[in-house]
Amino acid sequence: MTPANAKPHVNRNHLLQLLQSMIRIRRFEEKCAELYTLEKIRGFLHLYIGEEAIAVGCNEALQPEDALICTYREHGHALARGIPMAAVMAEMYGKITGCSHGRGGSMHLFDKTTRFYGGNAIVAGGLPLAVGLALADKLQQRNRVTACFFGEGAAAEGEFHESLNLAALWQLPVLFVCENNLYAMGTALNISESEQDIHRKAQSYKIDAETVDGMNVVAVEQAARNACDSIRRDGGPHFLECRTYRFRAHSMFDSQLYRNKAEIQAWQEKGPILQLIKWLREYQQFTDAELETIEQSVEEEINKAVAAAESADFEAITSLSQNVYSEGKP
Amino acid sequence: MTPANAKPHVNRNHLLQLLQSMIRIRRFEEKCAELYTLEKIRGFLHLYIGEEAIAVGCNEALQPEDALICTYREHGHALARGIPMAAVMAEMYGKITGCSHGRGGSMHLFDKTTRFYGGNAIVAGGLPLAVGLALADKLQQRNRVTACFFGEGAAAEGEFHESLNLAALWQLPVLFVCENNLYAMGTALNISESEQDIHRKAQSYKIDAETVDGMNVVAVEQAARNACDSIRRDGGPHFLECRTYRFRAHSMFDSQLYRNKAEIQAWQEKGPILQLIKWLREYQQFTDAELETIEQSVEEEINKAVAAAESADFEAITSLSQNVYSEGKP
Amino acid sequence: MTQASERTTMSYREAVQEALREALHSDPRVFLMGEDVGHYGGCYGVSKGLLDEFGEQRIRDTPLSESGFVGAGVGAALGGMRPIVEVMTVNFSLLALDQIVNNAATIRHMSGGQFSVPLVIRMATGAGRQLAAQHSHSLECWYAHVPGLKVLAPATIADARYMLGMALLDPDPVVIFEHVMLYNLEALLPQENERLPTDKAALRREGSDITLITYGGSLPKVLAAAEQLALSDINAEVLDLRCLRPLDTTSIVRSISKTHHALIVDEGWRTGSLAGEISAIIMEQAFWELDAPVARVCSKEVPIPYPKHLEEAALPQLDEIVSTAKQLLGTP
Amino acid sequence: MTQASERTTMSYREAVQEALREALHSDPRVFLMGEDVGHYGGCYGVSKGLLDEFGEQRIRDTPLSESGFVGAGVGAALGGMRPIVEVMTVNFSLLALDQIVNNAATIRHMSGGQFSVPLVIRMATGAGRQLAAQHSHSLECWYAHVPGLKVLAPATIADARYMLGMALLDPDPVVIFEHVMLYNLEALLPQENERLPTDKAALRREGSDITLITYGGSLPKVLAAAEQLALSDINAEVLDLRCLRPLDTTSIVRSISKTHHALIVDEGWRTGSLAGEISAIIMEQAFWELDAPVARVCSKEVPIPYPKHLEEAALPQLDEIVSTAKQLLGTP
Ligand SMILES: Cc1ncc(C[n+]2csc(CCOP(=O)(O)OP(=O)(O)O)c2C)c(N)n1
Ligand SMILES: Cc1ncc(C[n+]2csc(CCOP(=O)(O)OP(=O)(O)O)c2C)c(N)n1
Ligand SMILES: [Mg+2]
Ligand SMILES: [Mg+2]
Repeated sequence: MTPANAKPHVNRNHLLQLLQSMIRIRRFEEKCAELYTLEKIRGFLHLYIGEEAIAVGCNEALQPEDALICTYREHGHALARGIPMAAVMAEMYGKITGCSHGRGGSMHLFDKTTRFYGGNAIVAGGLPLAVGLALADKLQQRNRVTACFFGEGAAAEGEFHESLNLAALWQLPVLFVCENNLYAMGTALNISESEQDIHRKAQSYKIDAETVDGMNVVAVEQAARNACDSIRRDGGPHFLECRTYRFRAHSMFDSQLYRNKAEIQAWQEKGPILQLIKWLREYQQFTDAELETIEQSVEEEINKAVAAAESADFEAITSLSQNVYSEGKP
Repeated sequence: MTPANAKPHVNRNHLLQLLQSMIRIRRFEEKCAELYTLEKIRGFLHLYIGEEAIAVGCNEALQPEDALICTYREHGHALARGIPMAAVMAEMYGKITGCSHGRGGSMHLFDKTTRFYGGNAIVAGGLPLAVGLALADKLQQRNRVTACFFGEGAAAEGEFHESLNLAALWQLPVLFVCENNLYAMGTALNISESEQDIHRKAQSYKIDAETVDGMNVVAVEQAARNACDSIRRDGGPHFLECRTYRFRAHSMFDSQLYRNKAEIQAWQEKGPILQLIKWLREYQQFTDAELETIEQSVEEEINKAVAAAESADFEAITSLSQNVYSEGKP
Repeated sequence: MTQASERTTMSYREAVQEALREALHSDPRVFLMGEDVGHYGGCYGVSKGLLDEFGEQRIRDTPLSESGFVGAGVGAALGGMRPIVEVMTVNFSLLALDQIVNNAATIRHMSGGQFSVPLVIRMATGAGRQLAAQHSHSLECWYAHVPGLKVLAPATIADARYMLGMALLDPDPVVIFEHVMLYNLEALLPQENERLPTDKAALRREGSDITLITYGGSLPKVLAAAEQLALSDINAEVLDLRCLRPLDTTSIVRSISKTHHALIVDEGWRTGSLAGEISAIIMEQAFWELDAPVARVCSKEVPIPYPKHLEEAALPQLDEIVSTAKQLLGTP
Repeated sequence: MTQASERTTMSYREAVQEALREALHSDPRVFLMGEDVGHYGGCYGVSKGLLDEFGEQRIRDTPLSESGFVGAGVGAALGGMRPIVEVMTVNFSLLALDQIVNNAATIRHMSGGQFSVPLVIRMATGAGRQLAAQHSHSLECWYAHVPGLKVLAPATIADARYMLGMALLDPDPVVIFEHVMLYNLEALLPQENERLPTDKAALRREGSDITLITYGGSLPKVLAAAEQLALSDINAEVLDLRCLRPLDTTSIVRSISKTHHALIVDEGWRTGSLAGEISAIIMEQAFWELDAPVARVCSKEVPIPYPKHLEEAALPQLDEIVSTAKQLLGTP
């Protein structure tokens, strides 16, 4: 990429685009929550609400040929990456038009065209995959980045340790993005880690690592651009710890006994969308009309996606045994 | 323990005792190698030769009520801890008089009376056990230390990461002793770790950690005493990285393609037994006669152990199914 | 708090909680450790309230470190405690298998009987909640394969309530599987003195025409199938294995010697399923009693898909159980 | 370097090495990764010399991180490579099961067929070298249970030489088990054009009285048993499964329809063994062909003890195979 990309795009249009992207994710997931109560969406549903700045900011630094590995909390990443909303929504419905043809559901969004290697529902299970994708690029002399998103809870897993060591030891082009929202389900960071500064853990593998305000989309974009530049330049991995917060329950089954309303409230006031809107109003004469236009276009897209998902077909039961092995046998 | 124990015992008798203890281990294992070629001992045989100062030095800091967890390279620890040599040798033979009643062999020496929780043949597999033993002590308000020995190769395993975090997070009385002999089988440290300063890795969990010259038994004893004192005083874990070297092959099947004679030679000259003898000769008028006495008493003990093992019985085949479940059902 | 002495209706979830509470009250060496067992209240709500009742030392939230805290459970058992380690689900237990197979199951043996590992490991298992391919495993058969382990599958309120306490008395490691579809099951709790020993299978329904053998989450489906078969004048006997290791082969053989027909229902994938082992045991011990080959209804050989209709198609269902039983009996 | 074209005698170890060398020469996307595959030359000497021949990029020593590098193999396969990941032994593969079961085996399915994982995992398996309870597992049956995986057990020089190449052509993950007792086996290598497809069982000995079914490290024992039975005028057929998933049930049924008697020999622990699955399959597909119940000779239900006499007693042995076969045939 050109050094030009390195400087932050704080021009108005770019900011509006970031805002729209975040609102689009937020409203999409609010709709999903609604559809869940209507039992249109089933299984586990993990909402990203409050953390949108991370997926949106990081996405700005990624090229089409780059790869992504995410967790079960990946709707935002899928939408930011450019998987059509209709395909994502259809996947939530388990319809054949879904981005995983309905087999995966909310936790397993996949898309070959955008090199989206999934929603992985095993905590830290995606990190070794990211190491391997980056190894494949290195062995084939391709200058591509593999972005790997995971929560702070994953940092306690052995697979985190093994993956960071491999990426650093072999100098692989992985962008590790830790979405530190302070809780792993109901387990607060301070009762799960002796070292709660996650980026310090990354540094102990000799990986360049820093923290960034995960509620500030511009800061995230800047950090991600710098990280990707250095990865593309030097090959080795980079680690971003994004400090953020989950506004909603862990999943739809969580009664949130482990935290209080005040804490949630306080974080909501720092919300990434709220923050950016405030800033735009203050410095960029951002008008309610403009916001309205964004909200409307997002709403239209969501309604279309829902309508499409509703009218799409379920895969035939007769094809149950498909997609276990490839057709083309050796 | 009394602060008195904190100062090194550099008095002559103590040093002679350390020397005897190391020579005892060395000669025992030399005999084992011999017996292996005679096919009296089978399976895997991992010799500790060159690393004796660590087991011997650390043992000085341990109390009878403390616990030990070791690897498949644990003959030295078993002997230093006080498991009768005859019982260890019989175990190498797979005889019923062995310290594991013949079921375990070289890699699985166990002894209840000395709280020796085994030789574990899974690299890093013993670390979680040590955490659990220490947790049991903490929950039962017992002021005991669990010493956990492992090689530097184990530091790459996820179980290392998970165990160190748990020990630090819960402030458990574990003495982690990394026997860094620079190789994991044929894999040199520099091709297995991005951070090759193992004690630094330990520090990243906020565990007090230091390196010590693993070839200097006095230095090891001092470091172990300080570590155990702090553990008994403050409860939390401590980490010792002992820099050492394996003089022999990894096991009896290793053709050592991965290192050269010169390197081995250089380390042998720093050997723990050689070093101590030199020092004793220089500053303590240590005589050849004294050395001879040590060698003789050790030889006698070994001969007795071998004779006993030779004449001992094998377990009856009819009892094969024993020791899988306890007799006393609920 | 419910007294085991008075007859009450409770859910499977409440029964497990009662068992935990009783264990924690009756033995100071007992503690519960696992992911989100404390502040969250247990991923399936089983341990809700226990943290307040027993405190952080005995209701211990762990980091996401399955191998680490399961191994710590083994160590704590060696150290004289009676740990109950909860692995949130069997899916994540794959990360702890080394500690379970190479340590928990072998230390007694490797030490020549010097050390025992009085550890209880609980885990949720099974599919049915549309959790897709990584969160729907049924791997009881893997655990039932390992010498040194005992494996229990409580399928009733009574077993959910009483098996844990009996497992804690066992000096050897016991793995308890709680099927996710059973937690909301409600029933009358029998008196404690009516409880069965852990290692015996239970006849859940007497019958004469065919033996339906199952365990865990499939029991309700099988009982329903038996009722449906009754409508076609087929009198099915239902045998709940309860203990998957060691297997109560005596009860299996006894029942088949009566019915001469057997159908095994198992949510595991067919190939290499526990159902296969049961069939082989019948082959070896009751071959001449059989009037027809033993049949199996298992999960299809596919990772569990997310959509409801495909998940249902992948798992054993009432209709397939009924039709297979009828086929087996040659009564269409 | 041996040419596959000329007929030569080679050891199983050399055959695997030849297969690796050929694969590395013929496809630049192929690389070998695992613990001590490079500088050490492979824990069983299989890859000795390959590091000098192909360099550190393609013969890649890994840290002790089974889950990490097996998962990296899955990722590299997704990224267009053709990785051969060596897990030193099946005993350590327990640490990598999450990556194998939850990623390698499921990604094609979860992605609706968009992604495939052309990964080959090799591991040594089995007992017989007095390595005791943690180093003597035979867990092929666990892998054979998992949809999405293919499982191979080369038991001959030819299969050791040719199966790897065929596995690398497979777009799906293939697990190859090499039994530790086979590495020193020597035999004449058949021509490449005589090689069998990976997914078919092979008749290693034609017979008419009984079918002895086995795989992997037990094949030599079973062939020896067949010869011994011949001395008692029992003409045993020996079927080598070769592919443990998917199982070649056609060949199993065909043979039993001829001999009407079957004995399965499997080094796995009896309960939940692959032998149990085979017996169940025969029950379902060839029950009416059987003149006697199918029998199994498996390992005893005990962690493998260190001493030679106890290890031998724990594993399937010639005598037990012979006597069980005779019993089964009612010829003492
Ligand atoms: C290996 C594993 N253990 C446990 C779980 C159950 N689980 C799902 S999400 C989760 C919390 C993860 O927290 P974190 O990594 O911080 O991600 P977040 O949900 O906060 O985004 C847990 C325990 C799992 N999916 N995988
Ligand atoms: C989990 C696991 N992986 C691989 C092995 C095979 N293995 C046995 S010892 C060893 C090297 C360990 O090196 P290190 O930890 O440094 O201890 P050392 O042998 O040098 O004392 C390996 C790879 C094993 N026993 N366990
Ligand atoms: Mg979190
Ligand atoms: Mg080492």
